[in-house]
Amino acid sequence: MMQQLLTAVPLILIALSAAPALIIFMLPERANRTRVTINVAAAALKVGLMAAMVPLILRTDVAPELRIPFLPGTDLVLRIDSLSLLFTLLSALLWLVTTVYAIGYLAGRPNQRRFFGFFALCVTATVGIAFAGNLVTFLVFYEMLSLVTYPLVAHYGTSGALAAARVYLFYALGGGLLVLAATAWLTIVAGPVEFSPGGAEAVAALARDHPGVAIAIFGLLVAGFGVKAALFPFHSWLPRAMVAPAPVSALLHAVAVVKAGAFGLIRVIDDLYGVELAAGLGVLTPLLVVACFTVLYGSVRALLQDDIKKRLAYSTVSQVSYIALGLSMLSVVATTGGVVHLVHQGLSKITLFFCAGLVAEVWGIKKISQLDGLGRRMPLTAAAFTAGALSMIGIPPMAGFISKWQLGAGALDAGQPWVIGVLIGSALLNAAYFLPVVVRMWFRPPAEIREGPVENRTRPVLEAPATLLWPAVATACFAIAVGLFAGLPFSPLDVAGHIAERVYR
Amino acid sequence: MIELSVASLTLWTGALLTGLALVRLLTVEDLIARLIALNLTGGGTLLILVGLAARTEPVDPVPQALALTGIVITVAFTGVGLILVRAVDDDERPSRSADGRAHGHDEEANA
Amino acid sequence: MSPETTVGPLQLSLALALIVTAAATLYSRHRLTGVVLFLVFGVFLSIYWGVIGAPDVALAEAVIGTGVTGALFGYTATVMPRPAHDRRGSIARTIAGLAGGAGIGAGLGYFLTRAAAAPPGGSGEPVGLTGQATAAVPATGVEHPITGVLLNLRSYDTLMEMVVLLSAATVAVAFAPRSDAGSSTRGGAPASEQRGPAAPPIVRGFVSLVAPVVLLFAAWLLFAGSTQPGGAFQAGAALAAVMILVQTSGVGRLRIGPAMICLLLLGVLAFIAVGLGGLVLGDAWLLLRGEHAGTVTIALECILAVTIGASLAAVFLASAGRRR
Amino acid sequence: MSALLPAAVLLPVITALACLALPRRAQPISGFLGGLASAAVNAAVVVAVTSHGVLEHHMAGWAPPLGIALRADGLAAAFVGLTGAVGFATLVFAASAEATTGRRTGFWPLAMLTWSGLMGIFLAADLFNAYVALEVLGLSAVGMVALGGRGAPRAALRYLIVAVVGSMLLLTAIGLVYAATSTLDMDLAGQRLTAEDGWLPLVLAATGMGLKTALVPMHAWLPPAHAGSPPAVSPLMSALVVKGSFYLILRLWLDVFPRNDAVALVLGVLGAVAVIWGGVLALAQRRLKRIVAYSTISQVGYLFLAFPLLNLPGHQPAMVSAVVAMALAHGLAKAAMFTAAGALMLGTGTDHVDGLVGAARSEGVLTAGMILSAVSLIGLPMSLGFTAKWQYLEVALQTGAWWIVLVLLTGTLLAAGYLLRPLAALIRDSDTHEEVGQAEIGPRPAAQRWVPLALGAMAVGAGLFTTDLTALTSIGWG
Amino acid sequence: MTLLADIVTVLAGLAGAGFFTAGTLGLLRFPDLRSRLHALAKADSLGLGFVSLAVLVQADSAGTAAKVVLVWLLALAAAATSAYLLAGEERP
Repeated sequence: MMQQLLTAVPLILIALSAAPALIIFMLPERANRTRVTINVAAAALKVGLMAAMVPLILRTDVAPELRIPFLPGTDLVLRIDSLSLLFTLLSALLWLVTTVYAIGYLAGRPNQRRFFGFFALCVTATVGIAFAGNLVTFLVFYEMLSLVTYPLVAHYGTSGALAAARVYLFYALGGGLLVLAATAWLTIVAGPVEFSPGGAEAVAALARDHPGVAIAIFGLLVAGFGVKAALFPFHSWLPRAMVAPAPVSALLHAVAVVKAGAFGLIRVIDDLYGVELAAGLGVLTPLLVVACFTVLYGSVRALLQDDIKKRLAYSTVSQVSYIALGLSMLSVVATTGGVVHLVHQGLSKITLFFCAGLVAEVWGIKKISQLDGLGRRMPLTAAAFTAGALSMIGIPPMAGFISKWQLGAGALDAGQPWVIGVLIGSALLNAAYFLPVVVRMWFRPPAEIREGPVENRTRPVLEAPATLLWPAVATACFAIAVGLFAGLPFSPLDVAGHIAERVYR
Repeated sequence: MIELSVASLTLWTGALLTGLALVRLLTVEDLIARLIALNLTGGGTLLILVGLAARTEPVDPVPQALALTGIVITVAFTGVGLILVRAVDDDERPSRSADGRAHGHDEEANA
Repeated sequence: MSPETTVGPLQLSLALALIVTAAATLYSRHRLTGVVLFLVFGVFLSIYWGVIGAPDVALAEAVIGTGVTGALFGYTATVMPRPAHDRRGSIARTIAGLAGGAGIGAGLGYFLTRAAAAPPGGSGEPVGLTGQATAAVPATGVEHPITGVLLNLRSYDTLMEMVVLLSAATVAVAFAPRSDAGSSTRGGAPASEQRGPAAPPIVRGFVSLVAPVVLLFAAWLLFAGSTQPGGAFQAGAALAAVMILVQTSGVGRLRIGPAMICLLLLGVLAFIAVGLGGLVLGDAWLLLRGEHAGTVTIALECILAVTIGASLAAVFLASAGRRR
Repeated sequence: MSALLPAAVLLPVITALACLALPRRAQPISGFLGGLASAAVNAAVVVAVTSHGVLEHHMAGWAPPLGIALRADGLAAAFVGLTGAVGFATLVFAASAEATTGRRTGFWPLAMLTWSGLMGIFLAADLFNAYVALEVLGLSAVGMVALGGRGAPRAALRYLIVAVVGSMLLLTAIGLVYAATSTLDMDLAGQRLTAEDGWLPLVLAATGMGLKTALVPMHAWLPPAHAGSPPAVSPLMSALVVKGSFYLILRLWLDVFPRNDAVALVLGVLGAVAVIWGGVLALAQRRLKRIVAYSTISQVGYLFLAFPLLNLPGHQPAMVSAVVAMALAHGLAKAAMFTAAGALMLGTGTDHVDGLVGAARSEGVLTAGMILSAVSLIGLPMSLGFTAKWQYLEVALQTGAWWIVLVLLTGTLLAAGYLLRPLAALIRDSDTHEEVGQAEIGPRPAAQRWVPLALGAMAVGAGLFTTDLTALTSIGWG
Repeated sequence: MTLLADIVTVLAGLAGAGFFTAGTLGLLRFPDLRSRLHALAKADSLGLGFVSLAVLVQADSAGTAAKVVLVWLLALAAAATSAYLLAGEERP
């Protein structure tokens, strides 16, 4: 009975996020109240269920699995292992928070049914990606994610939004095609391959027999996932997609879409090839170089942006490459750093996007130059923004510091000291584009505001409505807590360590 | 006369007929002439069909039955073709024609 | 007319005549000359079929391929106003067309004769199904092999062929001139189609003389079909000829009304009923053996003839009926 | 059990007779009931084939080579199933409103005759009988196309001429095969036909069927015919009628003609050109129905792309199941797309893309149907289109046919291009009023909303049943 | 008996051919429609009469003979009616 229950768990979790989508699509546009309750209830239930699963998965090392016959020879496999658990927990938590934020943000706006419907579908895709047991299932949900996020990016329906959404879709579909080609090739050459910690032996056999093919497939896969992970040549869709509403930018471009690409890289490097094999093939160093370049390039471009959301977008481009950086170094500590940065960056970046949304919503401020004296006007928002910014820079005891510390230690352990230089350089650059904002907020006299709602301008202190403010503050607290209590069991760092060890066994 | 079996004569006539009619079919633009060319191609093809199989002493009944069916099918297609020619003629002639313009809205929608 | 194996002067001259009239029809200057030359071509083709020893096909070509098709073309060409510009193609284009056509025909002919000359597939049994077919015909209750093949050995082909005719008839019903749009009259049409000028007495006399004879001829064709060339299709076409004669001469006036539609349905319905009977009595669709097979076939042929006649007449009415 | 096969062909004919006899008001009811019965018989055939294997029925009790046999193996059963599903769905759509069936009577009997012609082809085991069934299909399809609006009779006439020329090429090929093998039964002819006799009939039959399936050089007749015909006819044309002639050349290729690599390569290359050229032309179109019509030309290219791979020893069963999956995926998705386009056209009075801006707001279900069908047409995961392309990729990669892999990928991107532009217009609702005016859609009857969604959902959902489809297709296979 | 029949057939055949050629010559040479109709209707019907006589003699059974005569009569009726109609068309 236990075993039967376990195989049903992945399906229940996916159904839990897909069901609200279907129900929401059925409900008429004006049924706001029911829509809100469904959303929040489903999200809360999911977080609860995931939290209950954590001890079970980590300690007893059982991996519930579900197989559905799909293609001749390869099945759809849904399996929960520690890595997918970490990613699903993160996305479930942030889905809850962002839903609350979106309800406040979109109150009174048209097309909410379509928004929340596709929003729930997008989370379903993310959960599907997390649970994918082999490349085919991963690809199915990866492409579904691209399709489902298109209407979200194009939500406002203006020609600008449509153009950005079209660019995003073609990048995503192009990436999907690369992954499709690689998966087909791999399936033919090495047979149906499943993810298993430390790399699949069929892939190892392939690498031994004809390394050229293995490298080519690795290149295709990394390129395919790199598109969504916004690695250097494929990153330009991310800043353009900032035209979407704030909750979309927050969840998607800080957590779901970008992290799907990063998660894909983790699966390929850790669970398909295995780090030692990839290092042996010599494919890790080029990835490392690209990652480092993206880190620096992203930070430099962020420095030049005056628009808040654009700056945050380029910061995401550089931060996600930290994960790629961590993965492509042959050391347990580096891999742990990479995996844990997935969570830390998610928490900090979503706080920043929330604050950007708040500021734009209440005061109509879109430019950094208009942020003078925000500390006085919106103390709590400013505080949350500051926490997020410090975490991004990597100031102790914030979450960012923990992962950067791990990456640094990993670089030493992996015998590539020059990576530390890159880390320090990027930390300085982060400081260069975040600290002036913080300083401007707290120590500058409030600038007078031209655009935005008239009646707000004169009010000295005006905080955002509760549904918008508290999610931002909550994620800020999570970022701090994760940093402070990193040493505890079941903290993201501990789980990441657990994952990394199994990869190197 | 030159020794040439009936079958190959039929074959050659059929082939030449089909060739001539097919080329003219593709070049002429008057609809009725096109349908005539279609009929000639049909006749040529049936000649080929029976010519190919007519080498037994009493001509093989099966290809004859096939040819008969072919003729009936050709007349069915020609009939429908002519009905369509009339319909095209009614559509494209600007002067009013007897059958009224029903479904105005459906009309220009399909233009 | 047992066919000589070698080509005599008659066959050769007929073949030549066929090619020449075909070229003339295709490249004729005016639409009506094209139709008339098409009729001439039909006559030559019918004679040619007869001469090479396929009497059934000759009869079918004469009655259907030339008779009914000729009538359809003739009336449609005359009723439709002449197009603004007639086909003034230049001589050079005609020559080029002819040369091109002859070239393609020669190529096709070369390959076909090469394929036909090759000995049939290694099985070495006599070419074609003549032997087996003639052996099986007695069991079909009909002596004439062609009718045996058409209505028993390959009766399913004939059934599908009737469905093709049914399809043509359905298009005819759909495009029938509004005034007699069969059962689905949608709102009164303007002045119902009058009969045109009253038929001159000589025409009425001619029709009243010829129509019964053709009807008799159709009946004879039908019953002769079981022993010698003839059969349902030729009889049906003769019936259609009578109907067309009556319609165009103005003696009577046919409408694609409920009566006509009922006739259209009858043939296919009867064929399917026979098929079902074959399944119920024997164990296969369209099974028709045993002593009364002949009578059932004849009965079926009668109904088929009526339906074929009605279908061809319906197509004629839809394409050649007066519009104004 | 095998008596089911002739019933599957003749039941639609009986329904057509009933519809012809009834006035136009009563035709939808009888047509719907007939369609239901025919779909049930189709389903019975598929079930019978899965449980009993190959079914064969000797008509009039005569065994081949003298008599005619009807045969249903796995390949035929797959297409029979497709006809049942798409045919019935389209009839439901047609029953929703009289405007969907064109301005003249005659849609219902002609639709049922088309259904019968299709079944005649799929179940034919005799060459000449397949030709006659092809004629039934051709003539009733021409009739249906002609029911459309102003330009329809001219497009129908052009289609008629194409259909007749194609059939005559096939008839000549049948004559040649009969001359060489003294039999008209497909299996017997296949056993006896030798390579040097077989190439000419193959070339003729391939040209004829290529013409009727609108393979690229001979595709000009398709868009006016499919786009100009009434809303209920276009799905039948693009989803089913085109498949009839393709199935015939596939059947002849597999059962009758000996292996011929040159012709296979030519068909493959033409298919590749069709995929690209069809896609490019579709990109240039402004009217929704024309985009979908050109998409048919591109998707037919995929079907012919399979021929070079069909020939390779050892890969035939896999490739056959790939082609069948692609044909079924295109059938379902294209029917969904055309019914949706038809419904939108009837609602807004025009099918120009700019006239449909923001239709998604009031017609959400319809748009969902179009999105699902677009997913399958582009070949995005989970859909049957994806699994079909996956099987193509697998065989192509195993045999090192790199150009086919390239064509498949570019085709996917092209399909994404020309399908997403109209969809974007639908989704885009310019609440900020800087855009083109909003499209007001007249209220659509329920059937016109739910049929496209059902078909689209089937096109995507069927992806999960690919292994069952492969099992079905391989019944009766070496 | 057959010798006599053969002679009759040859003679009647030649006569028929002669009349047909006369009719065709008339068609080519005569200036207007009516005179051409005149030539054609009369000469060809007579020619056909001779040809059917030639065939009649060879007929093996009464049935075939009756059919040949029937053919001739029908051809006559058709020629007369069509000539009348054509003439009628061109009223002066």
